[in-house]
Amino acid sequence: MTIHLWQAFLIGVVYYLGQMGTPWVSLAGTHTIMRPLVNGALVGLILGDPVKGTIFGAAIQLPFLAWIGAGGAVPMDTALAGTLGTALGMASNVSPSVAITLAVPISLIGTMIWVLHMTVDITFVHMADTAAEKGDLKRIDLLHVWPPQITMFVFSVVPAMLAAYYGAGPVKTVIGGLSGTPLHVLTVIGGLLPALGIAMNLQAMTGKGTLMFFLLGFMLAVYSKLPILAIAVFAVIIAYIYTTLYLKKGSENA
Amino acid sequence: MTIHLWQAFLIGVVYYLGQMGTPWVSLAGTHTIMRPLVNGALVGLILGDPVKGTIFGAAIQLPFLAWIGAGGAVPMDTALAGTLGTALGMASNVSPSVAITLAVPISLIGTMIWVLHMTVDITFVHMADTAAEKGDLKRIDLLHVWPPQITMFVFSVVPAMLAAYYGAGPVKTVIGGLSGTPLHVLTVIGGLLPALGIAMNLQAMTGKGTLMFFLLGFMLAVYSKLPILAIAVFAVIIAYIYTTLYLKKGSENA
Amino acid sequence: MTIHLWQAFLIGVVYYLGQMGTPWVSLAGTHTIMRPLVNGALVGLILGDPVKGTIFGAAIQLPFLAWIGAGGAVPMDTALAGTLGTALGMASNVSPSVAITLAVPISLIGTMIWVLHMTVDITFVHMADTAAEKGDLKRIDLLHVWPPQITMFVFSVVPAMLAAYYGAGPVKTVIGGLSGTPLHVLTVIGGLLPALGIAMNLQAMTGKGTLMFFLLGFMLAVYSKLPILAIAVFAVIIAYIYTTLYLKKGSENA
Amino acid sequence: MSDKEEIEKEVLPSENNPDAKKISKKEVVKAFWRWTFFSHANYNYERLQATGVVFALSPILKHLYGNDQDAMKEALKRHMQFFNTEPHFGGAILGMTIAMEEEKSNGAPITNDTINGLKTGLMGPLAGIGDTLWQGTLIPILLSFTIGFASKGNILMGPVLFAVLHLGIIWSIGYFSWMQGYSLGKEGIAKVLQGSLLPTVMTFAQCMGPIVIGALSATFVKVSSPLKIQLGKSVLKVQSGILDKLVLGLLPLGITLLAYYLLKRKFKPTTVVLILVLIGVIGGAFYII
Amino acid sequence: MSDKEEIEKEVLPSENNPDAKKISKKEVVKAFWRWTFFSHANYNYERLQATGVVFALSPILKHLYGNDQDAMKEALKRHMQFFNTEPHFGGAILGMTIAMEEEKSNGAPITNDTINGLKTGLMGPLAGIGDTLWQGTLIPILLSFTIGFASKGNILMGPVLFAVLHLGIIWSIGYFSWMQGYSLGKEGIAKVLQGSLLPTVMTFAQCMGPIVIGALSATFVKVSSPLKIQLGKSVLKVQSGILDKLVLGLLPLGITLLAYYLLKRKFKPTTVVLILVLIGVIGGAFYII
Amino acid sequence: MSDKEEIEKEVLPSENNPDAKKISKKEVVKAFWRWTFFSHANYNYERLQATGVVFALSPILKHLYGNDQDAMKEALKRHMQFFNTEPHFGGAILGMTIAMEEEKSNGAPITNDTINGLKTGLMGPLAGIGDTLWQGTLIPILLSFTIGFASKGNILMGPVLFAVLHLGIIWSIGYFSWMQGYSLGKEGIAKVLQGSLLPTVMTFAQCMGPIVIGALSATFVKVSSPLKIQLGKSVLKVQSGILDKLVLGLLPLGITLLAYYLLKRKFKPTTVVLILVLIGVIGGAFYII
Ligand SMILES: OC[C@H]1O[C@H](O)[C@@H](O)[C@@H](O)[C@@H]1O
Ligand SMILES: OC[C@H]1O[C@H](O)[C@@H](O)[C@@H](O)[C@@H]1O
Ligand SMILES: OC[C@H]1O[C@H](O)[C@@H](O)[C@@H](O)[C@@H]1O
Repeated sequence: MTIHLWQAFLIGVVYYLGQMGTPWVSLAGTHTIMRPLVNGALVGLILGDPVKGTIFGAAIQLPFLAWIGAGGAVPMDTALAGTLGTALGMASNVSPSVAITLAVPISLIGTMIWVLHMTVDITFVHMADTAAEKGDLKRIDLLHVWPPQITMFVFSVVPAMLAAYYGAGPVKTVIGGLSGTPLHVLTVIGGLLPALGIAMNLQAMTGKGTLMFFLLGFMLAVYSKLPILAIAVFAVIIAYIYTTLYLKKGSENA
Repeated sequence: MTIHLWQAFLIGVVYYLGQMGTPWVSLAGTHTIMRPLVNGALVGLILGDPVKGTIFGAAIQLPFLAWIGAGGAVPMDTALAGTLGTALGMASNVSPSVAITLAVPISLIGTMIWVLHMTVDITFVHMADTAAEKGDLKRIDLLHVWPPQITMFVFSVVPAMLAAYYGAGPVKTVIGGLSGTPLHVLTVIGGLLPALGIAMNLQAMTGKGTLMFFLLGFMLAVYSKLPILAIAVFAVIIAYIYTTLYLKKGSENA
Repeated sequence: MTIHLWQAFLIGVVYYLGQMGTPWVSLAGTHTIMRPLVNGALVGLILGDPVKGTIFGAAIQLPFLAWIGAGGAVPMDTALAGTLGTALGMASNVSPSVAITLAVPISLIGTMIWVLHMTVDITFVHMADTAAEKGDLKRIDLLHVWPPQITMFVFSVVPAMLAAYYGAGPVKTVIGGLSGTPLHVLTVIGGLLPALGIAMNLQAMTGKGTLMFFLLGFMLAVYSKLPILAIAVFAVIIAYIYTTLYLKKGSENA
Repeated sequence: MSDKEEIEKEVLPSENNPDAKKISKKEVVKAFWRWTFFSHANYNYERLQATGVVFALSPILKHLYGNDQDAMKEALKRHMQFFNTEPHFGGAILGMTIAMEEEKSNGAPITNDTINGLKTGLMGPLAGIGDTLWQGTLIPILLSFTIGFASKGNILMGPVLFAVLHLGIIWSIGYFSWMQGYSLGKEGIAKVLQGSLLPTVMTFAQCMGPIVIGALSATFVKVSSPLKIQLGKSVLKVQSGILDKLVLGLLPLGITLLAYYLLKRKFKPTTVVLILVLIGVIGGAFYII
Repeated sequence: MSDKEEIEKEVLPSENNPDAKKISKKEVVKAFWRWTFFSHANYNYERLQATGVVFALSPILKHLYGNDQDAMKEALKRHMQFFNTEPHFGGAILGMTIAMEEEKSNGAPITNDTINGLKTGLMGPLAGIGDTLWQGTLIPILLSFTIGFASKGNILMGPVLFAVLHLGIIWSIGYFSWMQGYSLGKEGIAKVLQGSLLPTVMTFAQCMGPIVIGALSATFVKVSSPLKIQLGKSVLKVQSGILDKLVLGLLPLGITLLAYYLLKRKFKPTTVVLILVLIGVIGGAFYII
Repeated sequence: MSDKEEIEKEVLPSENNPDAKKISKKEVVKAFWRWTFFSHANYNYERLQATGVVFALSPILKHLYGNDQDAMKEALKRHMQFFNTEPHFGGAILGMTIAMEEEKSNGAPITNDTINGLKTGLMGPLAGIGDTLWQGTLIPILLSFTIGFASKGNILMGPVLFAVLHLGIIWSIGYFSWMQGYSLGKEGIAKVLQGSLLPTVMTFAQCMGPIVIGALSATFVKVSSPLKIQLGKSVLKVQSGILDKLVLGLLPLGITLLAYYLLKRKFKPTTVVLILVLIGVIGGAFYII
């Protein structure tokens, strides 16, 4: 099966819509399309076999089940993994499990696109600052949407479209060249980047004892191996008791 | 072996004495006689073979080892299970393990007697209210003991005596009719009723944060799987620290 | 191989240097020499084969890996175990694992020397009290070092030297006489003595809630089975929260 | 008489006043046994142990208010309120109550509210603590210790030993707790009135009580779901595959909180029983739970 | 007019003042949807969702400060600050912000600092709590529920059901949170100004937030060491033999604290990315991590 | 001279007073080494490290009180009190003590009680913390790291490396702690006197100390019961079948609390040793423990 240019372009658009931040489908929407489970089906639709796409998507979703993007950190690019993984897998007619081996390295390479756009967007904030000085609300509204989205569109559609169009061959060559140490390094980086996301969120916490409470949550999770919801319940209890005691007026009777 | 009427009556009396609230043996006494381990032996004595009764009682005790009746909730009627289980088991000369299969459904049916008397007794409280209005202490003393105990005696002795006298046949018929979904429903109800007991006790706690501390105890028990005594020790520690901090006068130096 | 008198004397000196409190090598130094890993090598050196001594020392170290001497409590005398165990083992040419069976009972007997010197030293404190009354700093300096160290030297060198010189035979006789109940009793005592050390340290804690916090640490360790460093991290978190709340000024707004 | 003396006299009237009514130890013990045997004689869903309290305190109340009909009426109303606790550990509350009634009848400034506060503040926590230690711990240990003998037909080391140990231990605890409560009440009444002792005891109990009752309820309320969902060819068990992964014990917790919520919303306990039964019938019949 | 009345009027100007500017529910909802769709349109390493906030509040700000250029400039600067939260749960913050802006524009004594304090005090904790419940809990559950169908090629019960449930649930939460924030802000603004509500909410969130974020990071940051040390003939694995025995998760914890420390020391996030990449390249190439 | 100046001068006399006695860094270091080597030279059951403290501070005391015999006597009595801590981490206490003695000798309003409070308030907690980190963590790690080499006869990577690492690490910690204590004492003395620093440090240490010592004791005290009870044909093991089901570690905990209780009741440590030995002999001979 060959992928036509217009199909490749549409696959690129799906990838763009799965980029966290795309306004077209809302943040929750990008979090939907970003999942291989969903974008696999969409790619399948584009290639004329949505059922097959769904099956590929479900398979590629597996290694990313616990994926979290917090604090603007994207450990792996699941949208690229899902779209390209499905497209190339279906095109070269391999089994879904082979597609997974392709998708994981792709997801690691994809994080570069994210880092790039997060950096470029800084420019538009500075432009918005100037507008704010002048009280020009309308201009901020424009700056917030158009320049970053055009950038993002280009950053996303071009590489995804090219890869889908030229197909599994070149992609495999790239991935093959990476195998061994380079891939290990990429994996390591993918594991490290979320630290920035956590740190961004932590740093935004101005309360007393933030680090201690963070440490408490970390240690509880690591040693108790409880599901995260159970820890959240404990956190509610601890926070309740802490708040009661912290805001308690000194007792008259003690 | 046949059970004579006077024996059946005495078995009914044993059941009555194992009803939580019987004043003759004190609350702790009913909690003693209520256990199949004990009432099995008494029934054995009545039927002329206390050793055999003890063996039946010990067997029937097994599924009720962790039985707790808190806040006036009785998840299963262990007194009826023990007395009837032993009596019918011995009469029909089956093995103790067969008696268990009889005893468990009996215990579920028995809870109805408990719920009934807890409801009827409300009447006597209202009568006591009227006496209180008049400052008539003596009358309250009488009302507290005689009407509820006579009621209870009738509610307990009659069904237990009849079942013991007419024997395993009819009882089995009843239980047989229950097997399948009805028994499942009874089991489910037996598992739900204790929620009222807990809720009664909880609701009687007027302190701050009751629900949070309750949740803490529940979560600790459920996730740590510690023995309850260990959790009680942790509860002492937590309560100590909480009390210290809660009643602490504001420090001068902080 | 026979052990010469001068060798036996030197072995006694190594034992003396491994006594907690010897000033020659500092407290940390005695904690170094006290370990069979180290004193085994030194005894080997004295006997002309440091490599063999090291191997014996490493073997004898094994049962004492988790040895702790806190609050002046010495559960087992590892210095005597290591020096005599290595010396007798090398002299009678047995395998290191046989030496271990010798070393453990020796370590239990050795604790008596420790208890003895801790008791005798009390005399010198009382003498120092008299000097303090007179403001005689110099005399305290002298009393602090010479009398206790001479005592300790005698208490340590004499028995170790004799045992090393007369060799495995008599030592084995003594140990043989102890086997069975006496050895069990010695083991039990070795397990009990650390309670004094803990109690000494606990008793020196004057803060509020000492016992509760102690109990908390104990229960956490016993039930969570976490490594002690993890518990220390939790202790830091708890202490931080407790301190914050304890020293908090009553809130104005609560 | 100086101001200070007057205040002291007011605080503990029975100590300085030769005419004060004095409850003898014998009376306190008598009340204890009345409570031990009759606490649950008229147990009911509306006010639980209320008449049990009046019955137990009856000789005390007669002594103190026997010839003051108004005070008696007030006292009866005071103790006809909802009351429920674990009777052996919770006996301490009634011991303290006796001490407070004694002082009150001699004119100490103890209000209805103080006594009610004491009773309602401690009954719940002591129910939780008492049930945990007694029904949740002591009895299972005694049972598992004696049941081995009994299953071999040994009457003496089986049922008899169980009965003796159980009654011996729990009555001792009850007696100790009751008398301790009384003397704490007597000695501590000045402190109690000044407010330094009671808040400590209450805060402690009101923290510890709910925790242990939470732990108890984890084994006491039993609901789980046998539901299975067919997913293609594989099967998803609702209990182990969903509920347990969210929070363990979600169903028992939910049911307990529902019952609690209903009681708080002033539903009668009998209505709550009915609702629980209904849930059981419907949920059970459809094998949802 | 008495003093007291004056104070009350000052506290909640919009309620007693017929000339006050009133934000309609429609405007609040409009702002909600602008936020829901555009929060991340210009997401960046310097100020993250800052322009997203301005964009979302844009109709509100126009209404309130449209004809007061100075107030508008001030408001824009106020909201061009660093802001980052989980947008659905954290929407409550912006709901409250709208209420505060409304009162401020009508003359209530709400300073820049109060609004900033609210935003920076809650954004972190709600990011932690929101991410935990949404990305860490809801999505994995939905995925594992639908993926079974999808792997059998079932489009409807697979991707479609996932999308519908995900959007349905999370938009509902977002809407509820936003509106709740607004009405809390309106009703509670008197309390907020008197200071009794906000400290409670903040203290709670600032305790709970870091705890859940700590738990999240335990699975989110992934570093371990493949290093092995040859000891004579046996082999010591650095990760399982040393690091795990000290404290589990030492490396992820260390890396996270490093990133945190760098940000605190005013390193730019882009620099921190570079540093993390460098650590990854060096550590990875030598198989230290 | 204004009042305020006078107070300040009083608070930190050595800083503003050209005639003040100054302890040099060299003297502080000298005291450190005297402590490091001689802390336990006369270790005993009555006052443990008391004469060790005097011996270590000896040069300091001579400098400060050398020509004031009365002050010297007082200082000696002050430091002949019971003292026990983990010497390396606990060195911080003596570093602080030196700073306080220095200020006191120059007339600062530091009483005997302040210095004693500091010493007794911190010695226990730092013993617990220090022992945990040093004996409970550092040494076992170093041992398990080097013992592998040693068992192959490798002297250098075995005993030698252990000795070097152990002394290097622990002396460094000791030195750092001591000097840090001293400068904290110097810089913080004003704060200490005003009372804001010391309570924080003390409260923290007095909470953390007992926790870690509790954890330590769980592995440090070893008692269990080999008793077995014949139940019909089956056997009940007292340790695993009863004690462990009640509370894990009941016996070690009980023995430790017994020793603690005896010390609190002013029993001499030597008597406690005897009692423990007796318990061991009786319990061991009858195989109860
Ligand atoms: O962590 C809070 C928030 O940070 C960024 O805005 C994104 O990663 C969101 O997905 C996340 O919820
Ligand atoms: O829960 C407290 C108390 O409630 C009721 O009175 C009974 O169920 C008792 O057995 C129980 O101890
Ligand atoms: O426990 C504190 C301290 O007590 C004694 O001084 C010795 O046992 C030391 O090894 C220990 O560090």
